[in-house]
Formats: sequence, structure tokens, C-alpha cells
Amino acid sequence: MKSFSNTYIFVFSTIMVVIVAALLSAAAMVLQPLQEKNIEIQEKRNILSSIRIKSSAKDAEELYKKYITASFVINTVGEEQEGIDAFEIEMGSQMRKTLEQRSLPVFISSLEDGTKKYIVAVHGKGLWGPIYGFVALNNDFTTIYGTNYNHESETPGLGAEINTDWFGAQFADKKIFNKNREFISIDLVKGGADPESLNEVDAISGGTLTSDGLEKMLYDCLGSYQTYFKNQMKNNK
Amino acid sequence: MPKVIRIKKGLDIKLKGNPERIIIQAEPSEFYAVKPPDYPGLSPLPKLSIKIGSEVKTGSPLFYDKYKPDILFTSPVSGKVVAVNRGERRRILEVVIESDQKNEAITFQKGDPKTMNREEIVNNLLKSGVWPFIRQRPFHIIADPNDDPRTIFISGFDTAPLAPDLDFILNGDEISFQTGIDALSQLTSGKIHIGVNAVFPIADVFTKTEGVELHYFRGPHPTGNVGVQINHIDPVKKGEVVWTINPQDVVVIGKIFEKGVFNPTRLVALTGSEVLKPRYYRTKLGASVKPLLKDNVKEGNNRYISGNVLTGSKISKEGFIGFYDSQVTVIPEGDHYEFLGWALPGLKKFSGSRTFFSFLTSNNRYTLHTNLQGGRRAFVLTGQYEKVLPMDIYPVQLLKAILVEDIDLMENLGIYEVAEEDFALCEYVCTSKTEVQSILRSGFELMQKELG
Amino acid sequence: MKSLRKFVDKIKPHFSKGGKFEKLHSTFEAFESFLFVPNRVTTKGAHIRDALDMKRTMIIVVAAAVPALLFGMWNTGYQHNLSIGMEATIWENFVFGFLKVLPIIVVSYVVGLGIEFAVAQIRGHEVNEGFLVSGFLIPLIVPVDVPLWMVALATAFAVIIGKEVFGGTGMNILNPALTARAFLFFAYPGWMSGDTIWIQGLKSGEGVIDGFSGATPLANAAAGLFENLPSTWEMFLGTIPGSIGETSVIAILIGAVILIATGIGSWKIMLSMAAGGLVMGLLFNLIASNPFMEIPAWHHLIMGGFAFGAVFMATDPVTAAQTERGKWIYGFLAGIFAVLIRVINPAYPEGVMLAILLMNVFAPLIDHYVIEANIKKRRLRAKS
Amino acid sequence: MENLLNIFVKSIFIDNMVFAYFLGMCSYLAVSKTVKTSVGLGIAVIFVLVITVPVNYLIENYLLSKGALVWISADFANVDLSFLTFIMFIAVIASMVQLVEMVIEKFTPALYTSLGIFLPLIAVNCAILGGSLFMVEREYQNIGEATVFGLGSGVGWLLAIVGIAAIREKIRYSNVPAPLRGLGITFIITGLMGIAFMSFMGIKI
Amino acid sequence: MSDREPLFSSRNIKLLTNPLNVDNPITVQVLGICSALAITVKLEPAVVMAISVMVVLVVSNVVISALRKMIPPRIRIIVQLTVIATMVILVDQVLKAFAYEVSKQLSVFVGLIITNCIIMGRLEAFAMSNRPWTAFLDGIGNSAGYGLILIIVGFLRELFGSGEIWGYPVFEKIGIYNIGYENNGFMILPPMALIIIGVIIWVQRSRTKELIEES
Repeated sequence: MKSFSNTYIFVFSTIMVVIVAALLSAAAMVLQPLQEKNIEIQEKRNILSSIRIKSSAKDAEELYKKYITASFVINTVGEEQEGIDAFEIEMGSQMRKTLEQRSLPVFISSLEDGTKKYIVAVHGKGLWGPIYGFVALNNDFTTIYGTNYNHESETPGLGAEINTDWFGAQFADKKIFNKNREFISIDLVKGGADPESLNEVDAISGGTLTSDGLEKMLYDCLGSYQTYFKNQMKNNK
Repeated sequence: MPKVIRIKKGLDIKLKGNPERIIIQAEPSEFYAVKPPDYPGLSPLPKLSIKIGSEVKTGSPLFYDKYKPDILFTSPVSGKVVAVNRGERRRILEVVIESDQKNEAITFQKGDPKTMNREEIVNNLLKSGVWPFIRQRPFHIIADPNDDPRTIFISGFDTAPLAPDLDFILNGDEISFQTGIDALSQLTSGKIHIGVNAVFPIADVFTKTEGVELHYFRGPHPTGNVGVQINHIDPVKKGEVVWTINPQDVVVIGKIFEKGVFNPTRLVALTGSEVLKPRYYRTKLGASVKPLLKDNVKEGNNRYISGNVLTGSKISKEGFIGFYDSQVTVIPEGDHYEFLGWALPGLKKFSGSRTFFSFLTSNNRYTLHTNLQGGRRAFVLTGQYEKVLPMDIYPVQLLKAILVEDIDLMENLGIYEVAEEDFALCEYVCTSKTEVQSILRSGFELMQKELG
Repeated sequence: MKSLRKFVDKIKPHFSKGGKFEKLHSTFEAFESFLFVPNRVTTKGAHIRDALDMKRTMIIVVAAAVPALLFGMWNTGYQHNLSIGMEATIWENFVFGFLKVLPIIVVSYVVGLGIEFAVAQIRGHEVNEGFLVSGFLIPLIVPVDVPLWMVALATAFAVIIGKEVFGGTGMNILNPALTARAFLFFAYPGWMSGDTIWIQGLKSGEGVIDGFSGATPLANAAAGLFENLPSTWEMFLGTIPGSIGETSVIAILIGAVILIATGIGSWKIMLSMAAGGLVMGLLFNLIASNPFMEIPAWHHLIMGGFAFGAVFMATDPVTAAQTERGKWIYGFLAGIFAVLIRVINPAYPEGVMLAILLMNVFAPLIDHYVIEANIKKRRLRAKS
Repeated sequence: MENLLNIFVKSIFIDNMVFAYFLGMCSYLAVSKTVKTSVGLGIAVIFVLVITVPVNYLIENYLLSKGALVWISADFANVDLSFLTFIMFIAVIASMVQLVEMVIEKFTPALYTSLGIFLPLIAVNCAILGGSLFMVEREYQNIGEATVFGLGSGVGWLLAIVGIAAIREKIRYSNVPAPLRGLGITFIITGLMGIAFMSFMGIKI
Repeated sequence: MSDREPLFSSRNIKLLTNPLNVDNPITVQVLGICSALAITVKLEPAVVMAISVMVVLVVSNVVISALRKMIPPRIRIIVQLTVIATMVILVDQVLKAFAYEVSKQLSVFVGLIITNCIIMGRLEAFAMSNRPWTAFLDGIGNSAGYGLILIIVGFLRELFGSGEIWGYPVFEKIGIYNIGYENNGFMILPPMALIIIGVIIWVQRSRTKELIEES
């Protein structure tokens, strides 16, 4: 085998490192915007889904622009916070903070029929891993218009049912405040909800723990928003 | 009473046909045979020293192993070699001698073994053909005269089914026994241990003998096996050799030094459910069983066994008594079908387990036949072997190591300490009907081959 | 019986080598030896053999499981009638359950034995009796409403992947019945867990009286609904929802007595598994960070499939630890894991069978170290 | 503390490197013939994981991820070097394995003779790189969690390889169909072991 | 070797076809199992993974082969790793940019291509001692053999686990659910991937007897 001098090895390594570094940096610079775009689109599709609008990766941008008219960030006492983009907020890390420190995103959409919907983010734990999504409220800040739930690893056929249409559809027109304007969140009832009830939906049969996690997620996350909701209700009058 | 080693594991198989304590002088047999397959570790094709028609005397060499030419196998009677029976691949099965009833014998060096040196003693034993009585662990094969064994073990009792009472057999041979022990003690720099049965008063032949150490045992079969006793007294370690010998054979050795001739006379117990009058017979090594069985067995298809039902070898009804055996057993063959046999309550079936209702009547003695009682299977049940093997050995694992030919593992699991007879009960109880003893022997053979 | 024997002898040549039905040789042999203990005699080694053979062994295990099956059949009817608010006699309950359970047993045996016969023929060995037990146990550890085709698929999976690929009974590492259950459990969780599956007809929900819950005691305990727990006596007797054969501790104990008395089942494993369960239960009592941990430790032994697992599953000699010392460790750990999984793993309150499966996996390791200890002892002896 | 225990148990049983993610399979399949060597390799894996995961944790959080460099200057808040993750991690692992090998050889020759042969194998054991990559993906909060995760993953891997080694020793006696012998049956056993390990899925402490 | 050897000599053809069966990287060489199995729940990520591996392997093989006379043996492992890592990063970046959904499913397993033993194995065993063209073919052949197994496993798991082929709901369309069929949740769990590979090996070796191992 040919022998190589140390100088040669050194030079060889240096050249290699330089080439590699240049190559990678160039690739990173070119591709990074595209990658971020992808993440953004996924998020936008989820938001759109919560106001019952189906989108694809292609038209998501366009639809989002069309329907989502404003977005801002609030804290848990309902004050708007300046200088933060609602889109940048990761609900998961916010929920790990104490109540006072949370920053919560709100998206406002105007539908074709002229109604306004308020979309808030939720994030919690299912049976195996995180579950998350968006909840859209009517402008009474009480009635749910639509939901979008996602999960990472729930049991197929059981917990994973949370992102099916039948499950999400149950939430429409349920109320998260009672008549006395007390926050009641949504209850997932095992064995069948009372159809007359304001805030009960069917839990997933066999997916008890995912259902419980979802119930807790709604209670915690919507609960963080409740001061804001109440303020808005007063303003509405 | 000194310390008694109590053994709990094991199984006494209660068969019909226990021998009565009556000694009958058997009619002299016409034919005698020396059978190479009797000797574990002997090449299946030993070199013959005689031809058909050769005249032999008592003590004349018949054949030897070409790798160990010192160890001679000799004739128990005087007469003429009439046949060399061969089996598959020309293996020699029997060398048959027609007795001339004259008992002419070759003479060997007489004298008190205490005054003889090791070489003279060894020479005497080798030449007279009694050396093969001495077997060694590991591998349970004929001892190597060049070894200095760590110890010599003798089991003073036999617990096998229907086994003869050795106290009874040895009665009156105390002096020859002592002489034999004297000879043996010259062969080892270690001790001579004798295991005796603590259930009964110990016979004089053991208590009065000098130069031995007695150990007291109590328990079911295989407590009487010398291997089990070794395991409890002082187990064989890797690289060690211990020798074992049956007490009746010690007497034969003793007689060589007393009389200067090979005296193959021995008491044999005729036992088994198909024997009309099970008793002790005085006959000779290698004698045909024909005169013993004459008018003494039930009609029918019988299995004749030289030795006991667990370890003995199958012989014909005119077959010959094995070199190491003091027992002949006759039981019925089991070559019949049994309707739904595995499902019936089974009051008449004996089982070590309690899966047959016969365990309710545990004091009965049974007539057992030779049916395999089921088909051969892989090892399934566990803990069966362990219940009947009172040794610090993992039997199933050892057998599996042999099956996959893992020499290291066999060695680690203690193959040096065991012999087929110790595992015979395992074979008896095995639900999967595994041929434990032959697996074990193949393990021994493999080890010997690999270790040279 | 003579005439039957004659008939068998007459048709035998057709199935032997060169006969018309040579391909069915193994099948014929299996049936023949089922009817008659064959006439083979000993050739080598011991001349007499114990009367106990594999068929006898297996049939005893099956016999031991019969009380659990009979009770399970009755309970199937009882629970069903309870759920629709009907009064029924013992006999009516039993017949109802019998008709529901029988197809499962038939499917399990037909599929399993079919594969066994086929494999025996292909590989040219005798049909092994092992499946007599597995095929009987599979129906006992599934919910009564499980679709039959799923039972068939799970049985096939268990027999082929769980057993035959290792060379058949005696060579496998996981208990086939447990493998079948685990397969169902993970393949069709909707049919194997939840509150509506344990009672016949509850899933479809027809005629079920209002407010009737089909939850098992463990599901209730895991959900914190302690007021719904049945009484100790009910759990002991087994008049509760659960897999077909595993609810009645009494029926299982009868089986345990049979297995221990005959020496077929290892009392060491049963005892140490119960001890393991108790110890873990007590440990939870000490921690007591949630109400489930506070239930009396011995209750764990009569809830869920614990008793059934300890008596019929953990004791499978092929897949359990094979050394006597190993059996103590194996059983004890199985008990610990069974209670551990059911209490701290909210996903699998009925996790006893999975715990045993886990111990099946580690049984060879336990044995390895038990034997290693013996080897070490021998080595030390050689040095001294 | 509870959190650490949770991570530990989870990484051993639930997110077991072998049964849940098939990591380190090459050496797992190749070295699992006897329990003794498996124990050796398993310990070596634990050793390397416990060292490389925390080191890579530091590199990730103080060098590579977005805003990681603010400790140097606030100006670097937007610098994102995470595209270098793979190359950095593999470099760390390769050099750490080398380092560990040298240290062990120097100070405990006895350990070196038993572990030494395995260490070169480990640089290309996917379980090691996998450990670091999972560490990033799962966003562990501090170096303690990362270390415990490394330890747990290693222990899980050890359990898996020792378990299968014992099984392979046991089935030497089995009559496995010829085409399945060796590799095939090992795959199937691993799958079956995976089923048994699934009993831990979903545990919350 | 003469320079006139045709581009597709029989020897070179073998480089392409052997890895598909008798020299399959997964079922025979036992390489590259690590990163392969977790992403076979569905067909699409399996195919993407296969293509990614192909790109990485082919390029690395060619690069290393081209540089083989320049690489100092002392640092060859590092050089190989660097080349592989660079390629993997590029592939990962491209996936994130152009196939976001899939890259999410592949998660860390793209990164693990780095330690995929196939690549190191082929570089060491082949590229270091062969010319770029044959190294190219070797790369194609081996990654195709690897991809083949991935695709078979992915196909089976998606079909029986989710009732779909490449996301198309086959079972739903043929109406098999109406007669009581349900998807087998076990297929999408990790152990089934191993068992399926076991069965593939079983089938392969029953057909190609020379692959059977000595016991």
C-alpha cells in the first residue's frame, strides 16, 4: 500500500473539510426557507381544518390568506402581547410554563357567510404521546364551531380515533361555558353522552386513556384562555 | 450410629418377583460366553487370541483391545471355543465356549497381596482377566492400569428393582473380601470407600474389613449406585480418576491371591414376575441361563434380562449372564396394543407420577412389561429427571449438551461424575421416552474421542 | 375393541410407506396412537418405562382446565342474561354459553391441529400432543364475542410462528396460547379490550338494560371506579365479566389441585407467582399514590387472569424456567410483573398474560444463570 | 427525580432500542450467540452511550441548535447549525469510542481484554448514533435527563441482547427448519421478544 | 482487468443482480437492518428510504472509489464517514424541503443511514478496491436489494395493517370490511416487521438452498 506523509494527510483532511463545509452550508442556505415553509403549511392546514375547511399542501397558503384575517398573542389575563407572531408559538412548551407566563395564540377567521370564528390552540398528553390541535369558537366565545385533533402515536382503532371525522364532528355546537358563564369545558363521557347536554360528547370506546387525556387537554388549554373569553363576552354586549 | 447420608430423591419401582433367600446350586451349564458389548469402552472389534476350536482353560485369554493390549479378557471355564458370534459390521457379540466340565485352570501368582508390590498385583489382575471388574469414573469404562486413582469406591448394596441382597450374597466370603481389599489398596494412594445401607444392620463383611472407610446411606434407588455415593462423599473433579468395583468382584480378586486361580463362581438372583420361583442360584460368570430357567418361567412372550430391568442387557432365553451382573430378570414383553390406554384410570399401571390412580394403592407390587408406553417426543416436562437423580447435576441440560455435542458444556455440567446406571431412572420416568442411557454413552464416546 | 383394532390393522398398510395414502401417514399415526397405546417395546436402555406419556400428561392438563371451561360457559350465559335483564336458570345459562363457546373451541382445534398434522407430515415426525392443551386454553383466555376468523388467524400465527418454526412442542420459547392471545390483543385491540367486549352481545348493544356496565374489575379499578368493584366473593366465585375461562378462582383452584396432585404442574411456579403478586401488591400498598395501589394485595390474586395465568400459563414446562431453582425466580418475577403492569400501565389492566409472556422471554436467561452457578461451583471444587 | 425514573424505565422497556426501533441490529444479530459475549458487548454499549449522549447533548444545545450560540454573543441568536448535527455526532462518537478504548487499555487492562474487541464494533452500532439523535428529537430538558436516557437505552439494549443470547443457547437443541436456521429464526425470536416487551407500552410513572 | 471490458459485462451484470437474491444485503449479508425496519409501516416511506439509501450509497461508492488512491489508509474510516455523513445531510435537507410529510415519518432514521452498515460495508469491501463504474453498479445493486426487502415489508404491512396500498384504501374499495374483516393492528407494530423479514428469509432460503446456514 502506498504510504502517505503526514503533511499529505493534513492537507487532504483540510481540503475535505472545506469542501464538505461549503457543500453543506450552501445546501442549508438554499433549502432552509423551503423547509420552514413546509412546517408552516402543515400548521396552516391544521388551523383551516378546525374551521371545517379542507385544504391540500398546494392551496393551504391561499386558503389561509383568504380565511384567516388576523392573529395575535394574549397572556392568560387576556391582554394582547406585542411583538410576538401567533404562528411562532409552540403550545406544547407554553403549557409547560406556569399559568402567568403563558403566551397563547389566537387566530381570527372570517368565513364566507360573514361570521367570525376564533381559533385557539390546544396541546396535551394522550396515552402514548402528545396530542394537539386547534379549537374554533363562534363569536359568542362559548359555542364550539369546529375542532382539529392530531396525535403522534395513539392506538389505531382506539385512541387514534380522535382525528377521525365522526369524533371531531361531535364537538360542533357544544358549549364550554354554562348559562352562568362558568367555565365547564367539555366532558368526554364513557358509554354515551346525553344528547341534551351542553358539553358532553362520547368518549372513545376502549380509548379511555386517550379520551381522558383529551378531556384534560381541553380543560387546561381552554381554561388558560378563559379570562380572555370572558372579557370578550362582556365586550360583545 | 455414625452419620447417615439421607437421600430423598429417587424412586423404588415395586416389581413382582423378589428373590427368596434360598441358594440353589445351579446345574452346570453346557455353554459359556464372554461378551465384548458387556465392557463399556472396549472396541467393538477386539483382537481375538483364539480361533474356533481352540482349547482353553479357565483363565486363558480370549481377546484384547488392540489399543490396550495389557488388559486380557479370559475364559471362565475350560473347554473348547465353539463360536464367535458377530453382529452388524462384524462387531463381536459373543465368544462361546463349550465347557468340558473339567475346570482346568491356569495358575497365577499366589500370596498375600500386602507383601506384593503394585506391579505384581496389577500383573496378576491383568493376566487372570479380572482387571475389567475395575471401572473408572469418568466415563464408566474399564480402568487404566497405569492410573493412580484418587480413591476407590465400592457400593455395598444394590437398590435397583428386584436387586439381589449383597449382604446375603457375600455372606461367608469375608476373608476373600479382605484379601481383595488388601490388593486394591495397593493400587491407589488414596482411600477405599464403601457405601453401606443404613436401613439394615451392616453385614460383617463390611464392618470387619480393615483398610476401608464406611459411609452410611439411606434412601430409594439409585442410592445404591456407586456414582450417587461418590457424588455425596467426594465428587469427581475434572482431571481426576476414581475407580469403582462391585463387592462380589472384590471377592473374586481376593480368591486369585488365595488360590492362584481365576474362580468365576458367583451367586445370581433369578427375579421377575415371570419367574415361578425367584431364588438365588450358584453358577458362574458367563454361564447360560438355560439351566436356571428350566421349568421355572411362565409361558408367554417374555423378556430375559441379564441384570436389572433398568440397566441390564437383553438376552435370549438361552443367553449368557453378563460379566458384571449378579441378577437375571424375566418380565413379560409389552408388544400389544392397548385401547385408549393413556386415558384410563390405570389402577394396574405403575407410575412415578401420580397421574394414574395406582398411586392410591402404593404398597402393591406390579407386573410391568416392556411396552414403550407412548411415542418418542422432544423434552417437554421438566423437573422429572431431577426428582429421581440425587446428584448435584442438571440432567436435562447435560443431555442437551450431549445432543448438540458441546464438549465444554458437557464438561462444565459434570459429565465426569455420571454413568448410565445413574440416569437409568431418568430414562424410566421420561414422559418423552428419551433414550437417556444411550445418549449419555454417546456423550462419553464423544468426549473420549475428542480428548484422545 | 378387538373389532376396532382389526379394522385399524386392516387399513394400516394403506398409510404406510408405499401405500395409497402415504401422504396422510402422520395423521393416521396420530389417530391410531390416540385410540391405542402402540405395541412398540423398549429396545435400548431401561426395559420398563413409566406409564406416563405425553398424551396422558396433556390430557391431565386439559382435565384440569375443564372446571374453568364449564364455569366459563355458565358465566357467559349468566352475564349475557344479566346484561339484558333476563332471569334464567342455571341450565339455560349454561346452554347459552355452551353454544357460544363451542364454536371457538372447534375453530381453535381445527385450525391448530390441521397445521400440526400438516407440519408433522411435511417434516416426517409424529404429531405432537402439545396442541391438545394450547387449543383448549386459547378459547379460555379470549372474550366470548371475539370473531371466529380472528381466533383462527391468531391460532395459526401462534402455532406456526410461535411453535413450528422452532421445531414443534418442546422447542418453542413462547407459550402458544399466550402468543395467540397477544396476537389478538395487538392486532384487534377493539375486540380484546374495552368494557363492552367481555359479555356476549354487549358490543352490538341490543337489548342491554340502561346503565349496565360490562367492565371487568380491573378496568373499574384502573378507571378509579371502586364503587363498581364486585364483592370479594363474586370475584372468587367468578360471576364477573372477563375472558371465558379466567373469571372463576374456585374453578381454577380445582384445576390447580389436579395439576399439583399429579405432579404435572409445577407448584413452585404457582406458589412463587402468587408470592410475587402479593409482594408487589404490598409494595404498592406502601407507596399508595393512587387508589388502585391501595386495594388489598391479595385481591390482585383473584382479579383478572392472575389465577388462570399462574395455574395454566406460567406452568407450561416448555416455556417456563426449566431448572428447579429457576422456577422460583421465574414465578416470582411473573407475579411481580403481572401486578406491576396492571397497576402502573393504564393501557393493559388485563396484562397478566403479557407479564407471563415477558417472563417466557427471560426464562432461558434465568436458567442460564442458575446453571452457570452450578458450573461455577463445580469449577471451584476442582480448584480446591 | 420521578421524571428521571420515568425516562429510565421508558428507555429500557418501552422505547427499547432493539424491539421498538431496531437499532444496533447488526451487532445484535452477529454477537448474540452466547450469553457471555453478549454481556460484554452490552456493557460496552452502555458505557459508550452514557458518555456520548451527554456530550452530544452539550454540543447540540450549546453549539448547533438554533440560538444555541447566544452564550458567545447575543448576535448569534439566529444562527442555526443544526444541519451539522449528523456529522458532529458521528465525529464525537468515533472519537469517544477511540478515547474510551485508550483509557480502558491504559488503566484497566483486564476490562480491556474483555471489552476491547467490542469497542471498534460499536462506532458503527446504530444504537449509539440513534441514542444521540433520539436525545435531540425528544427534547430532553437537561443533561441529567440526557444521561439517564443514555443509560436506560444502553441497559435496554443489554437486556435485549442477553435475552436473545440465552434463547439462542436454548434453541440450539431445537429442530428449526433448515431455511430458517441462523438468521431467520433470530429475526422471528426478536419479533416474539418484541411482543413480550410491548406489555410495557404506555406505562406512566 | 483490461480496460476494454464492456460496461455491462456479465461480471458487471452480476453486481446488479446478485444483491437482489443470493447476496441480498439484508437477508444474506445481514447489513443495514438497523435503519430499515422502523420505516416500513407504510409503503411510501419505505420507498423514500430505499431511494435515499440508494442515493447515499451510489454517490459515496463512486466518490470513495474515485478517491481511493488518494485516501490515506490511516484515516480512511473517517473519510468514509465524512462522505457518508455529508450525503446523508444533503438527502435529509432535500427531503425536509421537498417531501416534508415523508421526512416527518422517517424522523431520525434518515440520520441513521450514516451508521447503516450496508454503506460502510460496501465502501470498505468494494469501493476501496474497485473502479468508479463498477462501484456505481455495486451501489445500485446493493441498494436495490436493500430496497426490495424494504418494499416487500412495507407493502405487506401497509396492506394488512392499514388496508391501503400507497395510501389508496384497497380493502375499503373492494368492500372486504363489510363482511367483518378488520385491519390487523399488529402489522403496524415493530415486532411484525422482524417476523415478516424472518418469513422472507424462510421463503428465500427454501428456494435458494445454498443460502441455508450450517446449524
